[in-house]
Amino acid sequence: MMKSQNADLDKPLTLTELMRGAAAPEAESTGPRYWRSLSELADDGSFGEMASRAAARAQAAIHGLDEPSRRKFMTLMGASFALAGVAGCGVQPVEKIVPYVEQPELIVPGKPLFFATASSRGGDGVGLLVESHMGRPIKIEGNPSHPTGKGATDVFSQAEILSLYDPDRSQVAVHDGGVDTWERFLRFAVDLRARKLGEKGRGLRILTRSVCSPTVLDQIRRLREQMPEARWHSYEPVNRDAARKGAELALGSPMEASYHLEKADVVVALDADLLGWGPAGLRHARAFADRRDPEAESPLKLYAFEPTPSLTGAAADVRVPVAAADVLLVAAALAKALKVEGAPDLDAKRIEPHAARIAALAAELESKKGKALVAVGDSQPAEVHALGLALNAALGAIGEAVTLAPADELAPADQTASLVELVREIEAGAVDTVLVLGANPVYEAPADLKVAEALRNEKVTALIHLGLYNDETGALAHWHLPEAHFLESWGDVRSADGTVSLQQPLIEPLYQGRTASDVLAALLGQVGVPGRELVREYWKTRLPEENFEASWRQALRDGVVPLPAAEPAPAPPAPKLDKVQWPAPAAPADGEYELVFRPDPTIWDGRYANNGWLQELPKPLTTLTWDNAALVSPALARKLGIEDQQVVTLEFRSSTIKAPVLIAPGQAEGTVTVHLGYGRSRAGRVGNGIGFDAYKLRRADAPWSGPGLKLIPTEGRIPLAITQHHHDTKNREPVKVSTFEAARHHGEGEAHGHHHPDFSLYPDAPYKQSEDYAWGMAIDLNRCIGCGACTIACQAENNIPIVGKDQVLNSREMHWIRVDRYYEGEGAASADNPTTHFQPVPCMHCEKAPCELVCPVEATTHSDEGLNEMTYNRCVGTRYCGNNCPYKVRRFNFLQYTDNETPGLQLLRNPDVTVRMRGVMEKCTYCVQRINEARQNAKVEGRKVGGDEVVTACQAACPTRAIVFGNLLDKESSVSKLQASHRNYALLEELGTKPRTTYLTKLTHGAEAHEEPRHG
Amino acid sequence: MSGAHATPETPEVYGLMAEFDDPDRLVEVTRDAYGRGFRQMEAYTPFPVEGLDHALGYHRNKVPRTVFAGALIGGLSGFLLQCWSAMYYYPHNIAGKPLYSWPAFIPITFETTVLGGALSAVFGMLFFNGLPKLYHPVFNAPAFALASDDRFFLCIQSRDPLFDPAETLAFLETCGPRSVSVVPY
Amino acid sequence: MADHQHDDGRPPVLAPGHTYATVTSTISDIVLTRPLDWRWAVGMGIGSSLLLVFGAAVSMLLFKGVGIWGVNAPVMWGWAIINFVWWVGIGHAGTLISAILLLLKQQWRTSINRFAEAMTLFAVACAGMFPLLHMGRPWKFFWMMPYPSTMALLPQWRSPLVWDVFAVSTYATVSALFWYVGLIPDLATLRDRAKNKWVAMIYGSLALGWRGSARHWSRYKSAYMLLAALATPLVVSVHTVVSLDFAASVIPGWHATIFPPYFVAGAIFSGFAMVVTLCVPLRAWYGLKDFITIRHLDNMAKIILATGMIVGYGYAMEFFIAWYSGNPYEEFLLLDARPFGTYSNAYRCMILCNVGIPQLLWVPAIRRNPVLLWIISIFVNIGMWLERYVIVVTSLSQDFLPSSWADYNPTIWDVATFLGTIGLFTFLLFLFVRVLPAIAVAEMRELVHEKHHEHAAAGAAVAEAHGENR
Amino acid sequence: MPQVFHPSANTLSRVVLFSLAAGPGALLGLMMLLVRSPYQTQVGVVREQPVQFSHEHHVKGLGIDCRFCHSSVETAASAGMPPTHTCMTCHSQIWTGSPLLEPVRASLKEQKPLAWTRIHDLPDFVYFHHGVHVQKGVGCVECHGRVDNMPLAWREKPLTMQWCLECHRNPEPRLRPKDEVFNMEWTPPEGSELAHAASTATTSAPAEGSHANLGPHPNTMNHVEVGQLTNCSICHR
Repeated sequence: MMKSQNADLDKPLTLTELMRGAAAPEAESTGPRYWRSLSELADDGSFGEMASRAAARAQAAIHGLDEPSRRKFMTLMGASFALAGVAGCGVQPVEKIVPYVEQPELIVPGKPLFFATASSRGGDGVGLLVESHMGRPIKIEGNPSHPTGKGATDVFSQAEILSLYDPDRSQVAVHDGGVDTWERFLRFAVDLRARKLGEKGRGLRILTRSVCSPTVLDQIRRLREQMPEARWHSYEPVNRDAARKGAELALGSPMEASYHLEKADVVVALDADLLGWGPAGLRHARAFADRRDPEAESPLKLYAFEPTPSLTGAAADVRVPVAAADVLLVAAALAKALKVEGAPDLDAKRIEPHAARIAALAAELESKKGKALVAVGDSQPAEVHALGLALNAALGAIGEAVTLAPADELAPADQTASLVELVREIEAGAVDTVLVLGANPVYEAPADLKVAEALRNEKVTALIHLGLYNDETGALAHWHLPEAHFLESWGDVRSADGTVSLQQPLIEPLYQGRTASDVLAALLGQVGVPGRELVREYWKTRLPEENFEASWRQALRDGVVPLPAAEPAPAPPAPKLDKVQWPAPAAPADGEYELVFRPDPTIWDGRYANNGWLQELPKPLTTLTWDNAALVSPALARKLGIEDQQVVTLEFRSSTIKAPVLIAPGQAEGTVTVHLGYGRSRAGRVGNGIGFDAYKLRRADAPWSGPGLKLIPTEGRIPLAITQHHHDTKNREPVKVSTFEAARHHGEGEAHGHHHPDFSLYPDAPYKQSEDYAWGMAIDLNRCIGCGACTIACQAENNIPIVGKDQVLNSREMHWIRVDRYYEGEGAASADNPTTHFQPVPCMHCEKAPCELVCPVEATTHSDEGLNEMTYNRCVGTRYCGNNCPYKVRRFNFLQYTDNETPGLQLLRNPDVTVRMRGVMEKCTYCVQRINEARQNAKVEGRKVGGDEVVTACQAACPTRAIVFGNLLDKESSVSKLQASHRNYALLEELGTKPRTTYLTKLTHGAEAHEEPRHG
Repeated sequence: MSGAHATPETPEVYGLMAEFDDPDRLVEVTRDAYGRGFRQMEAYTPFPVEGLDHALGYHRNKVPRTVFAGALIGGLSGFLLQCWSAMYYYPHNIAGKPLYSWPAFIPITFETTVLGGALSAVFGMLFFNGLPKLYHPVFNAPAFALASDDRFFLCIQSRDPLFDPAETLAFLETCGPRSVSVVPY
Repeated sequence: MADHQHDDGRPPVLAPGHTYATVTSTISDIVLTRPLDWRWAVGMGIGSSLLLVFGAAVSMLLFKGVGIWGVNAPVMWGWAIINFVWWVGIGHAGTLISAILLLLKQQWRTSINRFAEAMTLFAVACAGMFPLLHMGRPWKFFWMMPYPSTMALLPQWRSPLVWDVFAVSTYATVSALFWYVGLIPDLATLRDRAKNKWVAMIYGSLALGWRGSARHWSRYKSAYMLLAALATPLVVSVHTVVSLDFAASVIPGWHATIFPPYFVAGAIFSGFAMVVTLCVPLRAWYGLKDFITIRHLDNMAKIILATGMIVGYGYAMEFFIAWYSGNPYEEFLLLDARPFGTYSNAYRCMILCNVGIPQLLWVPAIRRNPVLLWIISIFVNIGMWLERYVIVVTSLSQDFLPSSWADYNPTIWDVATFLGTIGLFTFLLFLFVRVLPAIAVAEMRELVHEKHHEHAAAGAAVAEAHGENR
Repeated sequence: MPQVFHPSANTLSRVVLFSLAAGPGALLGLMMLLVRSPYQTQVGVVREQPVQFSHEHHVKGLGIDCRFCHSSVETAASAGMPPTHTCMTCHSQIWTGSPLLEPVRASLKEQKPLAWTRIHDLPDFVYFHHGVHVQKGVGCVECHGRVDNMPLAWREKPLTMQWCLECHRNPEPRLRPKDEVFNMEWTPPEGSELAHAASTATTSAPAEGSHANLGPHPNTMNHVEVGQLTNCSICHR
């Protein structure tokens, strides 16, 4: 790249030249080489054309995005007779075969390769395996050898693959509003370095999000050594400040607690979304599910006190809605009951109604000492964390179920404070150069800091922004540099538990992206050192050099760096509460409510706003898509006479926004919840201008909640695209619930698990069925936590298009596996705090499938292995099958949903799955492409497919292993075992459809949260 | 009253056409003529007149058996097509139903039966009637246009062995027609 | 009409004083000599402009896909199927009148059958549009028919939709044949009466050279009778098959054994209503009051009343079975969702139009008052459309799993397509009355002939007339 | 009354009526023939190629094994097209000056791949796996014909679904011992079960054990599970 332009650096290159320049694959000594696409390899011009189109878009991205195409973008493109995908009629057009010039080792056309890498978010990381076809990464799986996910992934890691190919990603360096080149930035950087070395780095500020890359941390450290007066600030809108500060209060040093549910029998979540918050949620979810197993001798019991419904609350045996501010009171009450020394004596009036319950809980904790833990959420203030540590100490959990790790000494312990400091310094004119690496402070900083104004300060002569998108901050920057996606770059990730994984590129940067370490390297004088070298250099210093190459390759293969055993950390001091000042419990004025902020369940803090998959993924519990809303409790809605979709004005500390209301059963009465991440102005064509920007209400001193919210109803309405409109089961029992008690000694006249007689007049099958395979699936409702990872994994695996808000509003979403959510309980009380049940619903693959009977053209038939097959290319779209499916799992392409125009998205498609066109029915296929791949491998090796060999996409992604797929004829397969369980039942069994997908009864502790345990 | 193509020197006569204005009278005359041994004759009426065909000695109507045959063929082919394709041509497992799901084959079998019957009825009728026949000598007869209005005609054809221009004319005159005319080819 | 009272005190099927000639001229002159009148022009104008709307709607549909309609998941069938069933239903009266009443030797059918058959054809043409248009990939429609494809695949014979394809296409074919065979003698009449050579040639070639020979007549009559005999069960079968589209499914509110009879009754109900809707203005405008007499209206009103009662019985049975079966899904749908749910208004209007209003027909005076009868028939048409709306939409929008329930709303394109087919129907109908005899001339002559005989045999006539007209 | 029509109208009208009845049928028949004709199936159509490569010369003449160029045919879905490098392994030694090979040399020089024109092209929604077919003992010849007699490659078989099914319903006649798969001239040994199967290609019923003495039955020989071969999802996903 460098060499190609060294000739005349002054002449700015055209975008197409840039593209071609980047197209030359970087010489790699070891490991496979990476390409953007086959068409690039065979440069038959199509790539050049694609590149220039991309360039055109980049221009558009710079000078504001084109309004009309916004949002419709991914959805209604085609709408033409372009009989792509499933089409096929008339004489075939002539096709070209383009072989390699030099066949690269490893790559066999049609055979996927898997590479280990890792993603990071909020200072934590998940190990991943990425499936690559002919140099195109197309699917992300969890890395089984990585402790965080143990092979599972959350929705974000799944969706990263779409972000990689997102055509709205920043594609060109921009200097003062004009297109520029990386090379010229390098020259700028070299000058800057020279200047700053002279000034010892005075006036140089670096702003990042939470950094968990050892290499980058090391680079920053080295930079600080070279430029002592330079400062590093890091700010993450969803941060762990409170936890660290709490630890500082109680222990004297900012330590980060991590919880180990596998070691606890009783878990109390104080506004802690253990299962849904950050990568650690994956670990918690798995441990939780394993400890809830009916075979486990003492199933874990979960208590949740929280202001707004969360996955954790939904999974809890006892869930108590309390205002965010009252969580402190709950903690204090528990502490008092457990005789924690220094426990504050606070006025517990507001939690009076729950007193009995808390007392009982305290007693139970007392009895479970050593097997209990109290988890405090990052959204709670430092005092509660301090109290939480004290409680855990009292319960003897510290070092057992709760471990404390020292925070990185280099990184700011209080990120908010560090951002405030940065802003103050800029305002004081002490800063001339700000290097924003991968952060977007203009959008995501608390509103009262007025970061935008600060950055516009004329003293700041160089604002350099490196970002995946040319976003709100990029718009202000003097230099905007496109950032490389982690699937395009070398790097490393340290996850909270200390495991380190390497990031290796799956593909050449699509848009000349660079990484933060590339930029830092430039400032460190290592101009043009490839990313791979930067990472190796660092690890050469960390890993024993005698067998460095071996361990390096092992790290690349396994995705986990084999670190020499670290010396055990010194036991943390006992927590003390004397230094803590307890806030006076402020009685809420009437007409004023509590405002609570939450990261959005699907687009987090806004960084995924342009990811269509995540936008359309129904948010757990609300099933809302494409929007955020102000969540209010049913009681409050009744009181104010407001209803769903009605727009209200939220007034909080002198700033106001308008937001549509969504009534959330289980919300604390006086609390209103808003989700961060929406209302973006420069996210991209998908994410721009949808929802409202909750950051406008956020305050540096009230990052998560605060009293004094005024809520003024207006006449306006904003339609909210929710995917589930009816929440009660109408006494139909799709989800069967029993108790651990009942499950332990079932058989004593237990009703559940009994089966309807087979009343079909017809023989089982019209002709001989396979003697080798009968595929089936079992979904354990006792493990499902409703996170939605299955839905998005399925979307990624099966080329499922997204349809856009207007289509979802007409309930035309295309997800093959949906997560149904039912509320249980009688009367208004249930609405205020209902029991929540989740139920993933894929195709049932009925053996007497109603859909097959009515198809006029054999487009859906039954295989001799029990699959309900959907042959897209035979479908004429009468939609009769969709009508006749009792489970309503069939999805129809009412319009041309698949985007065949955008070149980037074509690279994303899974080549093993037909791309469906408009007018064709589709549905869950049990990932038949995976079955067939296993079958083919088995045949080539001359063996049979193993009972558990085939893993469906939803199964692979599921954090709790709730979904199990396999061969029912193999009695040893896990699915056979599960379906043999007494908890096994079929959905709508009485219809006699004989589903191959069955469910396992959900179990509870039968606590007061439920009325009498009910059976099938 | 002769077609342009009928050459005057050899005037060929198709037959003699008597015109009546009462159907019942026509029936009597026809019966009478049949009694006198005329066979090659035809009556023309604006609507089906009861008994007229018998009066002409026409009894064997082949249309019904044609229809029966047509319906039979239609039904059989429909049913067999379904069985063959569902059981042998490409046997599919459809909702676990037997390959030979005869109850499901009944509706289409019925439809094809009716279709076969209907088609054979119409085309059989046209075939036996020798239609379409846009040109026919009888159209040469004067006032024959009224055969589709309110007149009733009896035509004794020249190819009848008993046909004799003079006598036959005389006979027809005795039957009290409105008019008798010569129908040229 | 009260002045020409028949001997038995009931209005006659044919006003007295008509001869073969008058019958012939009155009817054929409408086609051959009568000048354009403004009412026809207006009707034709409306029809053809709606036809343009249809064109627009269909092109939009083909260009963008069925997504422009309101259909969604779970309500994957919407107006398209509703309209289909509605039109097919209307298409039943024609063949029924011609076939069944012919076999029953009902004289009064004579003057309305031609017209009713034409209506049938056009209604079926409109109906046929929808199954094609509602497909996701209409250009693949031929996969539903058996043909030797290189895919070695034939239709899936167990699917009611395939039965539909055969039933509707057979019905269309047979009705067309029946109609055309009936037309042949009248085309001959037009040929012979046409002043203009070209007109004569056109009608002549359509008449296939019909010359009214006695032998031809006898074959003709047996063919016609047999067609009627075949068409009779066909009529019943068509709507039975259509009803099986619903009855063969598992969806609550669809999966009901009562559907076939109740659909057929409904079809006849709506069919006769439409005949009345069209007859009343027609006889007024074209001076056909002598041929389409009060007697006809009266009899049709009686049939409407009777079939309406059957439909009402159907509704009642749905309730009863839902309760009696104890099937929770049926119970919820029929006893809760339909009468009180989202679509309760449609449901209640339906009951009013189909069961309530027709009760007025118990009153002879109303039956014999063309204007009132016409208004009632309009209500019945609306009611029957609503019936199909209720069946299709309510059942689908709330079936088994509450999680997947969703409401259905039509779009402007649904409406445009429906109006479009109404345009097509009107257009064809107005074309028909101008270019073809709207009443079977030959059969009317036969009727005149029979009437002469009745008068001849004076005393016997009364009794005979009773026998015939019952 | 004057005649409306000339006598010739009689014949004419019958012709018209007949063609109205028979015409559509004839048209359909024509289309049926058309979709089976080379125009649609491209059978026997020689396509223009960047290099005049002769299978006849390389396979029959030089006796090069299929797998030398189509290297992944035994294991992968795609048989694999030879990279330019493979051509040059020999052609850097022989015919180094031949103008015919200019594109190949150019490709290597400019690192710009050759773009061959596809001969055997299945629709995008059909998934075919070479490796499995080879493993089950389907000879190359069965689908590709006698490539060793093709100076320039053409399509030998129509590759229609019907054609695929003929074999998927009744594989025996097309199966052979695995080691004979790449043999172009192979014919079943006299009187063997294979020969028997091949002779009864028309009857779909697999021959029974009565022929046990005739050597292995083709299906059992290569463990072909015939039942699954007609599942839609075997080829369509």
